[in-house]
Amino acid sequence: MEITVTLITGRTAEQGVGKEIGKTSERYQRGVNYILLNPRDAERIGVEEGAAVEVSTLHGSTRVWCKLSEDIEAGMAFIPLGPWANRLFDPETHGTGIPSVKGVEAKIRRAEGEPPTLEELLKELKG
Amino acid sequence: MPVYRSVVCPFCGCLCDDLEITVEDNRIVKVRNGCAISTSKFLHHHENRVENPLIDGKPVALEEAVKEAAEILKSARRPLIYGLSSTECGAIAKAIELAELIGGVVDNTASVCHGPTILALQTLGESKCTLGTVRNRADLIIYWGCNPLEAHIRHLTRYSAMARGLYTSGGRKDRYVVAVDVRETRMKRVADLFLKVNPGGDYELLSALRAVVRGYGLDVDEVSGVPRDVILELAERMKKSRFGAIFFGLGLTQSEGRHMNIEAAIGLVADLNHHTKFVLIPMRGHYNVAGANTVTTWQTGYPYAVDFSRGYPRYNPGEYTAVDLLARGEADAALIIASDPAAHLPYKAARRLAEIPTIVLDPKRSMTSMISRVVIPTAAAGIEAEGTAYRMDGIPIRLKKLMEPPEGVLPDAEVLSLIIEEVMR
Amino acid sequence: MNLIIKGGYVYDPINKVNGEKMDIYIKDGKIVEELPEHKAKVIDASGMVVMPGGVDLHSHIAGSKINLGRLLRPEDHRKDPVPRTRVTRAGVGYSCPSTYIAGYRYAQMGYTTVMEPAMPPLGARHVHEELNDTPIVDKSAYPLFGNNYFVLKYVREGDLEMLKAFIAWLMRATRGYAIKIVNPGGVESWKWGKNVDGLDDTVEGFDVTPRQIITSLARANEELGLPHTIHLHCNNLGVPGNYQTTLETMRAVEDVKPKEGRENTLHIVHCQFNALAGDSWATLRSGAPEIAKYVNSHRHVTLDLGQVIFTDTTTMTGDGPWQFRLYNLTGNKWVNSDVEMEAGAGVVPYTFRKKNPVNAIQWAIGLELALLIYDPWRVYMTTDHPNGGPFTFYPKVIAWLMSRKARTDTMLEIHRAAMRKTTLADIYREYDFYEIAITTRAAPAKVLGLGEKGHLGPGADGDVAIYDINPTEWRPSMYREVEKAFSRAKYTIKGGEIVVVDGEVVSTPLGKTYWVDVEIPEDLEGELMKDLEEGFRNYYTISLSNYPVEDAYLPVQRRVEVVGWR
Amino acid sequence: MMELRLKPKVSGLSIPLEAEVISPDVIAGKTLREVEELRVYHGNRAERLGEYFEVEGEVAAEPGEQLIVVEGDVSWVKYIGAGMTAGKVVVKGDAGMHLGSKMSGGEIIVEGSVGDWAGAEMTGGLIRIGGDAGDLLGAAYRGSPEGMRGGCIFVEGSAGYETGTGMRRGLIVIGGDAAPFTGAHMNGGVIFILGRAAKRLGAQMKGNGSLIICLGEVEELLPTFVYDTTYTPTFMRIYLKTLSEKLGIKRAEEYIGRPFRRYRGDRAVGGDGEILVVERG
Amino acid sequence: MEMMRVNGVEVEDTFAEAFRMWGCRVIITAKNQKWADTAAMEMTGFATSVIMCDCEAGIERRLSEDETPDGRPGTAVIVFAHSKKTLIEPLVRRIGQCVLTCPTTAVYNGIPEEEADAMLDIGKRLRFFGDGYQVKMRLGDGWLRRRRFWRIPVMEGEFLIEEILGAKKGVGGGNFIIMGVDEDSTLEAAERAVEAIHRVPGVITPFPGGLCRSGSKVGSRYPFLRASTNTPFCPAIKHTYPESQVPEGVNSIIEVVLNGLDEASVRRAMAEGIRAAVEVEGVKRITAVNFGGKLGKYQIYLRDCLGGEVS
Repeated sequence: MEITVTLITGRTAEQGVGKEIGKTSERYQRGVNYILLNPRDAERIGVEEGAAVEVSTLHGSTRVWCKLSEDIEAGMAFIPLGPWANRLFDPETHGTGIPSVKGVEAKIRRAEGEPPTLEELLKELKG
Repeated sequence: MPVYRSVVCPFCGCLCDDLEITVEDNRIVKVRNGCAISTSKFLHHHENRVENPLIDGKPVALEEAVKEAAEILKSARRPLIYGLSSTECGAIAKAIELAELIGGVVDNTASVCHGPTILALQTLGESKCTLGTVRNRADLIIYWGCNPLEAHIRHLTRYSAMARGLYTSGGRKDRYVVAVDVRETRMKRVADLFLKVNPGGDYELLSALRAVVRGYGLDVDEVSGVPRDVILELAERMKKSRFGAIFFGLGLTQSEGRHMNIEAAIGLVADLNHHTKFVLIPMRGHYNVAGANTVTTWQTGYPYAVDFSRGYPRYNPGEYTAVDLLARGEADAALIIASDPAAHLPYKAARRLAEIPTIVLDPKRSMTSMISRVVIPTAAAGIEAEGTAYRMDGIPIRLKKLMEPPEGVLPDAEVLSLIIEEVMR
Repeated sequence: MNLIIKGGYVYDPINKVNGEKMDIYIKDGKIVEELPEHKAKVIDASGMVVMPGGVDLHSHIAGSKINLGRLLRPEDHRKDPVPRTRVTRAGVGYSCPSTYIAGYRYAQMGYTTVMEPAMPPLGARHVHEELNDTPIVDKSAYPLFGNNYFVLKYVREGDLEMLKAFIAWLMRATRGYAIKIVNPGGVESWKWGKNVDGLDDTVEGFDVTPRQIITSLARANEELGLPHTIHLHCNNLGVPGNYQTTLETMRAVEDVKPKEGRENTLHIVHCQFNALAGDSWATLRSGAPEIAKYVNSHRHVTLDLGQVIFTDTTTMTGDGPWQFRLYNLTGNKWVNSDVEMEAGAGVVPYTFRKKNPVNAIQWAIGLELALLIYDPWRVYMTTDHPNGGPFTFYPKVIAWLMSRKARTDTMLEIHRAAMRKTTLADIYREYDFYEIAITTRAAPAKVLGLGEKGHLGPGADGDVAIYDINPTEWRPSMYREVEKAFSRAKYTIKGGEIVVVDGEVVSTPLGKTYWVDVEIPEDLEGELMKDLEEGFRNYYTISLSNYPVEDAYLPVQRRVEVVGWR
Repeated sequence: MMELRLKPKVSGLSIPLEAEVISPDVIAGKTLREVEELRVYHGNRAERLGEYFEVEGEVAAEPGEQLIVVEGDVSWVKYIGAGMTAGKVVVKGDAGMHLGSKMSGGEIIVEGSVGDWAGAEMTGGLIRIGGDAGDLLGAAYRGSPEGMRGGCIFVEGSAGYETGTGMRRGLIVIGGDAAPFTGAHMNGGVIFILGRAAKRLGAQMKGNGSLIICLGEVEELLPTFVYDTTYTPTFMRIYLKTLSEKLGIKRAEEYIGRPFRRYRGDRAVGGDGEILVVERG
Repeated sequence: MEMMRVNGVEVEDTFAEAFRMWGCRVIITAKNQKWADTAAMEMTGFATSVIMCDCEAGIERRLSEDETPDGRPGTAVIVFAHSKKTLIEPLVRRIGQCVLTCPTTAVYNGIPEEEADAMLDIGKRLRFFGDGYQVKMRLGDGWLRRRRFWRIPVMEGEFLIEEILGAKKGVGGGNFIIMGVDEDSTLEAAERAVEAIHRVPGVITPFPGGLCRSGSKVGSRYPFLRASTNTPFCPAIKHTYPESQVPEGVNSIIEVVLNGLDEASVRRAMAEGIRAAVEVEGVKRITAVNFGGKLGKYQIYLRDCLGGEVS
């Protein structure tokens, strides 16, 4: 089962706190490697709080942990800015220098494995 | 045990300057008045540090790292210097000088946050004020596409919704507060009116408000999910306020429409000035991203995305901006200062940083430092080094030096000076 | 390095030298009586004009306002890119030049001292940072007082002593040089979207009038004995009929007693914008003759021109309500920026067009002021850069002042309103080199109280401009030659160092920043600090202790000590 | 016309070449040797045109007589024909950014697609693009209130964001689809869209005869555009005939006599520009 | 008076005295020919002679769909007046009242800029009928020949008019006189002449059906009348009028008057007209009106028109 949502990114205070401890800190990683879903959406794809989900857009995909909250309405999802989220976005800036990172259409489903660790992301980035 | 008062917080664009920091044995042990992020920044500033200059991950002497960096930059045809929003102005000035010297491109992180704000300003201008003017006068405050509770934590109490001032001695109760966002954030609890706008629908909503403020009717039932009556009422409230302020954030700049969203907001505010006093203030993220734009502007005429390849400054976001240069595979070397693009830029751009020789100046380890050819640790500005930073509203404030940096670690500006010397040699 | 400038025609009005052929000696950066030739580099200036380095007392070159102008106008920069050279930095020019380019271009015209005339105190660091990136020239900045909360408070309370103390404190806190007043009361009212319409209107939220603000500040200024008078941008700028406000303003300070040793108590800035007669844009005419008549018979007023140049430029002033008006008149882009408790600013791009009757009249008014006021010691050439036009057009203004033919030739190209609604066509006066030296260096230096500037007598700073034009052969019909010569100095010498040769910058020393330091009596200071602490805590957004500008921002400074209380 | 041929020696440079010298104004009157020596910029290095192109053919005395044929894909070359006043440039492939920017006369034909800012701030002349155009086609450079002030751009394919931003005069014809914000800030000038028009069409357009004509589908109009009527304006016949006869867009004639829905706006700026949308079915 | 003979008809060797006039060609198109003609006829009504009209106007010819700018049927009208200045007002009034008001019409310039001696701001003045809602339409700025139009909202739809219309220094008052034995033959000859004249581009015949039966002469015995019928040519008084010029055997005379955008067209049109007229049985003589060369700038000799051809 797969759902399509509108994906929003942004900063959170927790991400800020973690970032200031350090990018390699666990608190930072925990602060950015999740997606916020409405419980009803989670139900539709059969995932619970803490499950791993696969998020994909036209431009790429990533795996993150799932967090549930009524703060986010069904049909939308929030993912904090960071190295997990950045794989989802189109680098095309349309003459502005800024890629579109808010309001992107994304598909979400239960993931096979766990989300990658920061080390794994790094390894992949280095190629 | 030295206690520093009126310390400036080098985290976000608020640049709160009332912190009290206690330093013991060259270690910060106590932070008063800081928000959660600020406290984390001060208390953990010594963690996850880059301990040594590195080349390909191996520790080297500073001179060697500087030499390697200069060599990389000198031989590059399209070097990119990027970051600069979390360091002090002296470093920014040096980065520009270096870019000019090597015929490179200098860009700062504004290009992926409030770059659109600047593009819009360059088309229409802006009506703004310093935060104190909002504190003292605003009886209507609108937060649009921004969430100070997460990103500018003390903004509400120090400068805006809750702050008491000259004509607002009642603080929060003297004001009407509106929040506009695509999802119900915690700001809903702060605001008198919360408008949920459809994602990507801000431009339409702002345009509609603008038309209504101009006295036109609205012949649709709703705009971007907001009912017509609500729009008419908000427009009326804006016109009737004595001093109105709109704060906006990345919810406008990074979503569909980008700079055009900001143009719509600027236009709305300009029109409102025919009825009352109204201002618009961007919520700048990094503590000195405003400084990066300010310094770059006075030195080159342009705020970001400045290309020196022809010997004189040229400006064109979308062409000389970091994301574009990297994603198109143009940049053939990069110098990243106080920023972590590998973690935040779209993957394709981040990937390019790993492919080319990249140099990083940062106090702390980051995704970028871990994929870079050369890493040079620097002193943390505002903690281990002083300098100027510009608040989100353009007010310059002096960052304090509270303690010595680790042995042999220099401030960004000094490392850049060394690289400049080496390049000129 | 020691220098001897040999054989030039020297114009040094302060020392009453009028075109005499003589040698100038510079040792360790200062002018000296004489020097042995073998110990100095000799510059052959024969057949050329030698003057003290130019002094501009009003040019927006640094700080948040001009930087907003720069930020606003990439299209302006694209017209004038400036590449890097071996000794100079790259940048952009035209109406909002980048800091480095501003410094170079002033030096290229033989100017060595430039004053930034509008510093919002809260943005003082910004001004100084930019001034530090403005090479070659010496400089200073005037903090804005006319709409400052504390000023309004003390004026309302009639407490001149506290006002003086506050002035002294703010000068030191901002490292400022003179009291700048912009649309007194109007900018404060603009924070509610309003303005004041004259000297006796009440300032919104304060029970004071512009008249009270101006006279109190003038009185305080003279009692403190600051080197410059108050530097006033009058109310009603840009409003047809405003010459009456200007005259009233001049009259308002008639009975202010000047500081010992000078006669003047008021400097009116860019007077052209405040010398409009008529009651609408349609009936606009020049009010310059009335203003000149008054100035000619009253010693207490000085003014500068704010000469209009026909070009695309960027207007910027601390006068927010005026800029809003201009925005509505033009439909061009508009920046407004209010500074809490203190000031405000606005920026609007503007093109002065030859065929626009209003612009043509404005152009003529500036020149009328310069030509109808007999005493060149009291009227100074400026364009209010970049408001009337970029400072790089100064040589053009010099040509207009020196040549009636230059004026007539321009008048024939522009809207005939310049001839019909002003007296310019009837004016035959032409400045000579001596008068040019007065209006562009000697007089501004004098009114600023800069004893070491504007002349070539022993003890003066070694700031010299040498222009390749022979004054004995020059005739007013050759105005293009004079324009050319003043555009690119043959040599500019700054503090004894050759910085420009043949119009090209060869060296870029960092000039010094002047600021005024007045010691405040202890008890008064204590009382003031109490007030300030309360005001800052309740109304400002930065701590009082983080407010004063640190020494780090003045790498080369010149403190001008003033004894304010005897 | 005298034909000068430029054959690319390299392909797909990652760092683009800046070659505003590929213009009849620069090339006319020079010898082949001198043409080879013309300065181009590769990153921060100034180099010879001859290093990147084989130069052959004939050089004309006057720009108006000069034809330059670029034989191959040069999507890595910026500023081709920028500022040209006369003559003709043909690119037999793709071209890079700023093609024909600020040109005032002559003709550029690109058989392939072009990068961003093609025809930016042009004042005259004709640009034909066989493929797609990037963003900001015929637009104003940042900060400038004036985009295209004359001339004609015809893109057979689609055009990107902010096409015709700040347009004052001239004609842009998009054979394919138009991206969002096409015709933003228009204050004069005409844009034809034959394919699908994305949203935010004509955002903040003022009056002065600004006109956007949609012959294809329209995604969504801004709420600040007001529908007036559906009618068959006579003037449309003239435009459609012009498209057919002068630009060879024969299918334009199919729309002669068809009714159009007329919208005026953008009310957000008090504008009275027009969007005319062909009535479907 | 010398005589020539054309097709056996006497042609006096005299000249038509014509004047410098400014002419402006207006192309009116409409949904169909009917409405183009209707507008054209309205517009050219009461425009026979500047003696008492504000201009002289006539329909030049019909235009087919492929001849008009908008591909609709059209009618070309030419309006003449004494000067550039006096031409503007009649054009504005007539287009404003007769074309703008007429359903489906549009107005285009009929004399391209390079052929015109002046361009008149007609559309530019008529645009005010749009009361601020008129729209400027620019075509071809910077790449084709620049043309500008105004689109004026009207109740029926939209009126389109070109901003400027070309005017030329033309010739007014070209004429010839047909003298026949009776009314029938004279009228028929005149009709045929007019038909022939209309085959020549750039020429109109401003009088009813192209014909002026009254003729005219300068002045009259009444001080309030500037002109009167051409009494010397009135057969009804041929023996009682002292200086009658009506030849024997002639009982009906009609003058054909034509204006043209240039002298050559007038000349050619006169020749075509005369040739057509002399084909008709009963035509006795052809002559032309002149004032001894005192009034007009142009003296168009019939001999020259006919190429000196005498048979």
